[in-house]
Amino acid sequence: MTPPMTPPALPPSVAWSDHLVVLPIVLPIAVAGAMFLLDDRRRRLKEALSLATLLALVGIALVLVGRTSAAPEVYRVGNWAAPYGIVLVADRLSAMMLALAGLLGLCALVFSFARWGRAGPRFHGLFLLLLMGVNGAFLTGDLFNLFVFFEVMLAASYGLVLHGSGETRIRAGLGYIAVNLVASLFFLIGVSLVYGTMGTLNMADLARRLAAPGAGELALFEVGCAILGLAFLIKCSAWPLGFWLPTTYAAASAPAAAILAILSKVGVYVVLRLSLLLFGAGLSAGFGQGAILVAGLATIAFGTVGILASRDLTRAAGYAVMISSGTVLAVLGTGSEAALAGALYYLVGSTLAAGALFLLAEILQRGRDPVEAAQPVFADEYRDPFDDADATEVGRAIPAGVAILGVGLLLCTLVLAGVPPLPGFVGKLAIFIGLTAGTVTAAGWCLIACLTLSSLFTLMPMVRLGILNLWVPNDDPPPVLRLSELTALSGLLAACAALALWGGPALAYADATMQWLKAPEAYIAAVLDGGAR
Amino acid sequence: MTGADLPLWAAWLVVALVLTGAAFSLTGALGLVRLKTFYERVHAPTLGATLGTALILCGSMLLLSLIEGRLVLRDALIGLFLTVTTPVTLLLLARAAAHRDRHEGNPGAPPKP
Amino acid sequence: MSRVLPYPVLSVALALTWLLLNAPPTPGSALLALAVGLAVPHAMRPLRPQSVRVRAPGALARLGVVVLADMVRSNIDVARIILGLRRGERRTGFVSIPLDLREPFGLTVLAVILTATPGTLWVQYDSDTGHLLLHVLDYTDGDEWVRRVKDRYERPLMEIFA
Amino acid sequence: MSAAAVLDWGLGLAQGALVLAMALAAWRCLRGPRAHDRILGLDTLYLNGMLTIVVHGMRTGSGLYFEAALIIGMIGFTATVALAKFLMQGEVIQ
Amino acid sequence: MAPELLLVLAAILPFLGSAAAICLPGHARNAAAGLAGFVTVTGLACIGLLYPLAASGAPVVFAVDWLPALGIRLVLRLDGLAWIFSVLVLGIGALVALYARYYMDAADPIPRLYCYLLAFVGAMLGIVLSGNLIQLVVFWELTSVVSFLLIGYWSDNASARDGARMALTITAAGGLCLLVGAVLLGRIAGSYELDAVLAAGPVVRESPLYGPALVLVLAGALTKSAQLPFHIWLPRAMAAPTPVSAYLHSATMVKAGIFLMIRFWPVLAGTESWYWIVGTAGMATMLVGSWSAIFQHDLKGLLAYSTISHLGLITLLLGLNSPLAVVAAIFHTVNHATFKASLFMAAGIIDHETGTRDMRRLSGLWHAMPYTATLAMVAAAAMAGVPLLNGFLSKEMFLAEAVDSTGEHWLNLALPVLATLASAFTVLYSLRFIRQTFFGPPARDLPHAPHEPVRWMRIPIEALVLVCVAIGLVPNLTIGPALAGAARAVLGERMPDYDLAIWHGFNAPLAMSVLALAGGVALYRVFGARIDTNPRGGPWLMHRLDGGWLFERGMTGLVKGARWLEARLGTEHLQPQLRILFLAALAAAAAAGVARGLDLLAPGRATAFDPAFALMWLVGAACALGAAERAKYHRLSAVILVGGAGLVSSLTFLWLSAPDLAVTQILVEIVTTAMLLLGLRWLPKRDRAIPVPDSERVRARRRRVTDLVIALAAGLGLATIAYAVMTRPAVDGIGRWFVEEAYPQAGGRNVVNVLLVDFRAFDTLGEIAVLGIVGLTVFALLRRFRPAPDSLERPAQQRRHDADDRSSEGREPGHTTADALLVPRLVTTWLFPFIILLALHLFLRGHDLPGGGFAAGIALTVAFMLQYMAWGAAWVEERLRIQPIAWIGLGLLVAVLAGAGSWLAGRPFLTAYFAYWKFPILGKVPVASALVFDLGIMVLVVGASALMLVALAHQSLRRTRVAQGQAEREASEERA
Amino acid sequence: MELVLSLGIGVLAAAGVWLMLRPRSFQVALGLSLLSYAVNLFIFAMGRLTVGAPPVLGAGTGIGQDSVFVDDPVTQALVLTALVISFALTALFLVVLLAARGITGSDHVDGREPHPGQQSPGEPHPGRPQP
Ligand code: NA
Ligand code: NA
Repeated sequence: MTPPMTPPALPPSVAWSDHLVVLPIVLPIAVAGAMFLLDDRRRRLKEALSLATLLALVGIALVLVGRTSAAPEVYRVGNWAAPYGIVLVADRLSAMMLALAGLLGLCALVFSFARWGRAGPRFHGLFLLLLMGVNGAFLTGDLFNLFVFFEVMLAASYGLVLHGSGETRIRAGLGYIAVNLVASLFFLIGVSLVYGTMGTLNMADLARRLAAPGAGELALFEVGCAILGLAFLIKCSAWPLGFWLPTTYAAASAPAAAILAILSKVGVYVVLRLSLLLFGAGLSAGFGQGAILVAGLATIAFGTVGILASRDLTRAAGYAVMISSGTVLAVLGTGSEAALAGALYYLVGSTLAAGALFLLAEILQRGRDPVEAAQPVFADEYRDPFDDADATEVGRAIPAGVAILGVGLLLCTLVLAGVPPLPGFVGKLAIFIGLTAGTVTAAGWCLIACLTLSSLFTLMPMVRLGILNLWVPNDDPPPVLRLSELTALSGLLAACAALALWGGPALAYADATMQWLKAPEAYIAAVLDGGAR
Repeated sequence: MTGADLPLWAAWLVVALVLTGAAFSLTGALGLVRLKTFYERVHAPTLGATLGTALILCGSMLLLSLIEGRLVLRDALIGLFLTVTTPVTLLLLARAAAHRDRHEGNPGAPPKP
Repeated sequence: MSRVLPYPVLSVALALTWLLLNAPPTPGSALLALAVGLAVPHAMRPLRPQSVRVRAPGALARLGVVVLADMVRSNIDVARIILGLRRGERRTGFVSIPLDLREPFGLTVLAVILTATPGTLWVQYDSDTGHLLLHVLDYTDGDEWVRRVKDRYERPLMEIFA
Repeated sequence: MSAAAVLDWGLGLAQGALVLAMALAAWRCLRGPRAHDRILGLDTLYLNGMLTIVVHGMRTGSGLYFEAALIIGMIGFTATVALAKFLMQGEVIQ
Repeated sequence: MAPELLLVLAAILPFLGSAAAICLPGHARNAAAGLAGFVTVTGLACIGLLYPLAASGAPVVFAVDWLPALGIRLVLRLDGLAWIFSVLVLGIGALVALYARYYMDAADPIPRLYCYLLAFVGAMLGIVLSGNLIQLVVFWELTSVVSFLLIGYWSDNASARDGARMALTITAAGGLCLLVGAVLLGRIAGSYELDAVLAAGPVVRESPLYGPALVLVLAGALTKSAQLPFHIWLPRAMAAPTPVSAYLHSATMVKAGIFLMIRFWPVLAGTESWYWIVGTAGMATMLVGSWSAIFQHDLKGLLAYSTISHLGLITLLLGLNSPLAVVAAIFHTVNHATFKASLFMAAGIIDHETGTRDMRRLSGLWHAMPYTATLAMVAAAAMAGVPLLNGFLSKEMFLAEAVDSTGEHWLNLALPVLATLASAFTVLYSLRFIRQTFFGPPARDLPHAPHEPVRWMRIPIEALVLVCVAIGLVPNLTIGPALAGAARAVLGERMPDYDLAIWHGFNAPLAMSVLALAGGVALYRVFGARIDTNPRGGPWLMHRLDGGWLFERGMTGLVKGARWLEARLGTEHLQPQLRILFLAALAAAAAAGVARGLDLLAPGRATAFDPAFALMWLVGAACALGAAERAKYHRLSAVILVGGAGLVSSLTFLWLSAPDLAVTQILVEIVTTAMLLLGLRWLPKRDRAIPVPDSERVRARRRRVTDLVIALAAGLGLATIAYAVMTRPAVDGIGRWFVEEAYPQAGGRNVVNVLLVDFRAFDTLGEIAVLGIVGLTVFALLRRFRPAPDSLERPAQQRRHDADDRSSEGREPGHTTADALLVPRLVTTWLFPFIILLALHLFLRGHDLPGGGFAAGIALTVAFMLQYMAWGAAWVEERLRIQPIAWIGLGLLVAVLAGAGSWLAGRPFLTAYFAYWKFPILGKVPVASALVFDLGIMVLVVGASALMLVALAHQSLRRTRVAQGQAEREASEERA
Repeated sequence: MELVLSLGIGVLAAAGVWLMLRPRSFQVALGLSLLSYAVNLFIFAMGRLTVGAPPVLGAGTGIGQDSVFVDDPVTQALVLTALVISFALTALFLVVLLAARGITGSDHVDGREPHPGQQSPGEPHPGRPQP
């Protein structure tokens, strides 16, 4: 197959509103850049800037969710058409993920206002750049560009994991970075092998080439995809590649851990996107599906074992993140379309809850935890290494703090364990209904059993840890909940509740997204033939 | 192929320059292997850094000038900067070696100046 | 003058280098060379380097020729030694040379000359005594080396950078 | 023998010689015995690598390789200076 | 009001009340109780008003869409069965609300209790009113959760916490099974609507999925209704405040399981499996429950086991697959709720007034509280099945069923005997309860002096006992119609004929009743005293089977097992993790290749072999292997050798037509080497002399062999793939297009640079973001860096230099260093402007020739680095003010603005502008927005790499300061 | 050439992987460097090999401009991006290992010595001086 030597004619000019697609990437990087020019002592200004950016990101994501319901939007960066240039593709799935990332980011940011934002220099810039990487990964339609955004996201996550410093963080960070560096190398090997055998980096182009018989070096291409897939599974923290996750997330500062909850979902997103786009049909149809199923089931199982074994809430939350990734992977591996819609819905709910749990855990374990926020730091000129200015703690202590924390913990537990009526339940229900819709396969039974057991074994340790943290009397002063922390927490939990309450529309959206993903021809046409916009 | 329309003498000249230069460099590297002590070995690479480089760069300048039909002198810059910078490494190395040898009381240790 | 052109020689050298790099010269590259010659030395100013005054350009040229000739000769000598073409016993050793030259720039040029010349190596210089420890590959006579360094290089250098 | 053939053979031979020089330098790097021997070996390796680049540029008749050579010539010594200084002072930057 | 609205009101009101209660201040007891009373009574009124409709046979239904994609609606559906259960829930709820007001201590946070209670009322109503399977599951789990909160209400109490956890674990586990069961039921029936499922009975029972569905639904029902062996949670739930026990653990929640079995009786019952599972469970539970109840010394414990036993009885009835038994089950459910709730309340009063619930300490309370005692005795008699009370009626029906049920199974044959036995046990513990508590001499040494409770506290008991008596005396006038309505809702066409009369003549059930009564009394006479002295070890025969202990052991074992598994299946150590990653990659690649029959050695294209290139790679390989070998003990050598390998790979780029790569690689190489050395200074020295234990030596060797194999396999694998791809013809990809269009479309001759700053500039934007982030992270980390104590000291070399200087005359410390650095300092200083020039050169020509912003930036960094190396950090920073973070920000901003500029021209982000502008003298000058973008790159690269280097370099300064601080501290300590 | 380069990649990768599996963090850092070289060369190799025909079009030098170029400049661009990123991440890893070493006192990758009874590596020990 010969690609066209000249790209399709480009529109003479682009409407202002079309730039919305690139904003989730450009906005954070621009604001971060501007912040680096400001002295780190101007905290209020930086907080305001970050808050405004995050609000804008959520707004943009919501607008995109609305706009992409009709058709995807393709944005040609540099005005070069696919497959030559890099294109951004906002479709239902990416818009949904953008909204999720934005919401989680917003809440984590608000949470950080209480104290974490000051535990190390340049927190806000790193935070925004992390979001830029995540958003880029969700939007890009180019495999290598995806690598770049992965690296942006990871580099920022390294920074955020280490944010606040301290022995535990650095020790965990070392392992986290080493593992993810290897994953990045795998990514590079895989992506270059794909390019070397297929001659393109554009995902849609790749799909189109795979549809034509006799394309490229199929065997070597699949070797590349296998290595690439491995890299993604490492990011998904699939068993046995994801041992880094619980340790790292437990060590990370709370807002960092909360926003990291989206990170492993980026891996899931990519696996979802690529396997449905490339391997739904065509020469390599069904490639890797069995592996994904096994990896997913094993991840659920291991995550469940881990959560049962957890000694503290942050670790439990880390394992919950694993279980949630494993669930989506396993559902993808079963190939059940109906269940996949449920899995998409579940992904959103469980990610929000895991994020909330990280925040909660930090408040509850504050003071008992060896991993504490270090003294705040402002003077970040490199010539003043010992200047650790201290600041008064801000925020109003809320009298009913403990009760609110209890409610929050309960809600998180319900979501993560899939107990009604929250989205964890609705998601699992949708998955069950999807899996049992036709003839129930052995994989389906297996997954149902796995998910049910994992629900139970999530509930038990969560209850144990909750009792330990909230009910068992101890001499520690009761945890103090600050207003910004409360706002962040209630934001996430309210989002969970809304997701359950408006489960109808949400599931309908997930269902439509699944339909859209299952029929990638429209996506391919939109990217390559300028079908949309 | 390079230099298809070059006069033969020029080709021979260029080759002679470059080969001689390369020979000096090779000799220098050989010295690095053959000479017995560190202080002797330090002298060897200078062969390549001075005459070897000079000859090769002359060859290069000649060839490029002939190909482009104008005077191409920029390769001289390489030689210039190399001449200035290589000694920095060597004398620091020698200084370090001298210090260590003296400290460890090795037989070939240099005397104090 | 000094505010616009803090180091005139440097400016000229930079402009020339630029032109060499971007040969053949065009009006554009000449303009850029001018700009580089004017602007870049200002980046040098904060380092506050000791300014250099070349007193005897003629001596500089003569020194250049001498060094070049010495370099070729010692290259050949050293090559012969390495390749084992030289008959007879060969001794290597250290020579201590009392230097009168104290000007840092002169000393640096001397160090570069000696080190760049195969067969001699600048090992250690003692600023308090002015003694230089030189390693010589082909050590025949210590005094001979002292004289050689002082006559052939140190004196012209003292003349140039006095 | 045409000019092109002369150049091709001659330059090829020169390049071979330079690579051989690199190999000898690398041998010193590996053999030691002391750290300063190895650093010296690396310095020689850089030098001969630079010359290899120049000759390669001549073989292909292209000026595109010049920058690479110039960079080694001008700032290639940074790495070996750092090594030497580490040896001498125990740290690269005090 | 429309009936649907009444229904909605009744269903929603408890939740609203719950939300309102939590907003009340902590001491608002009356308000909270009033609120609860209002809610329950209003709900009761609503449900009461709906009685005619519910009894009519056509259920009242209200539905809203919830999850249309899954075909799930929220449906409120009131039929006869739901009506009778709703009345129970709301009626007893109202009484408990009143009772709790007086029972609870003033210090307790009462509004929270009422909040939970009302939420529970709502959840329970939700279950009974559910017209949708999934909705039922939702409320089902809600009751588990709320009951958890209620049991754990006194959370300072360890047994409350444990009890709550156990209850939640068991009932929620059942609920999870129920969910799957409900999904399967819905799948078989084709709908989750209750009406549809109820209509699909035959289809369900025929389905191959019937078995799993049945087991899963029953798992939910049996756990909730505390059937053997899941009953263990119920006695421990008694740690809840007594009103809660009265309400949840006798009258309502445990009945949810019963309700479920009744609800789905028409669908699931009637099969062998139903009979065996439900019947056996019920029978066993009834016997074990009643047997265990006998041996309890705690009043609430006795009542709890009694509850278990009665639940077993009802379950057994439902298991018999007989319509009449269903009627009996519903009837007994109501009866049990009334007498058991009143008994719990009585027990609560006793506890409240005397301060103990231990029957061995209690005695003769009749004298102190005759009124309460009477009430309790009537209720206990009802429990024992004494005629003229409601318990008698339903027990007669039960015994009749036991006799009537025919079949060859041993269960059928044994049924009458076992039923009588269980009844006798019931009589025995009822008798013991009455006798031990109310009769005998007045107790002494009680915590409080007993007397009658306040009037309001007795009203609920009075009401309930009244119901017991009323039903017992005139069943047809009281419960008759409602029972019939409920039974009809379940049985429909199969409604049996029955008679609720007290007297049915002399028949087998009556004989069994009499036998049980007589037997119970006799047993008490014989064993009563011995039971009292039975140490706290559980019932005879069963004292080894302590469910709670087993459960705790199970939980501990589970967690221990999980930890064991976590350690086996995972690891926190980095090395095994990396090993797994590499192995997984090898396996994945091999599997993918083998699956497609990859032919690795297929002949293909080849580029002319050059021996010089091969020799060069010999060098490269030797360097790499040498580095691998020396990295452990000879780090400096390893750094040198890695440098050699890097040089070879950059020469390779050059050789193979990639000058840009070569330039970049060389520059990066230089900076990396410097950075590695900067880091090396802070690492501990390692030497072979470090002793290693022998055992470790063997293991280490084994590990090394494994690693060697993995490394070789990885190398071989990568080499093979690379070879396979390289020798295959190039695919017809997008690559050629760039070569052809770079100049015409993007105006750049260096295609690689054009790719970087134009075609794929977006990648580059990300790349510099990474660089900036890393710079900042490095900086942030090193700010807090504390050198390890053993590397705090100045390096030995410097100390020796200074010592030499001190010992020689005329020299000061530092002279040796200054002398040694004399030449390097001068050279590097004067090189500084030339490197800047080089950087400018690389930057400006990037678009057309090898170079570009990145290379320029690194070159500039090297210029700075050389100054730092020659002069030291302090000297440089006195002179040069570098603000790397600002440079990073500036670089990012410039790059982004260069990209966003195209918006003004109505083009997408990063659209490059390119043109030749004509100037006088200069002629045509190329103008490209890509250059601005490249400028951003350069600025950022300088900022980030300088930041990293400077941050690393600064550690030495910091070390000095730490050392100074230490010296000062020591000095001051010495002075002190 | 293909064979030579692929063997070279293989050796670099093997050495890199070996070092990455070592227990000392500095070894891992060096391994990372070597493995990055291998991967960069691998990416580069995916564009197939061309000797002496850089993808730089005409004009610049005026030297024999035939239209023979590297077939595929894309891999070169990819390598450049990867190169920069791996440079940055190697630096980061190095600093993290330094921080870990400083704060835990150990240079083991797990931040603690595997055999607590063993002599800590930082202590001076008798042995031959390091070359
Ligand atoms: Na944490
Ligand atoms: Na010399």
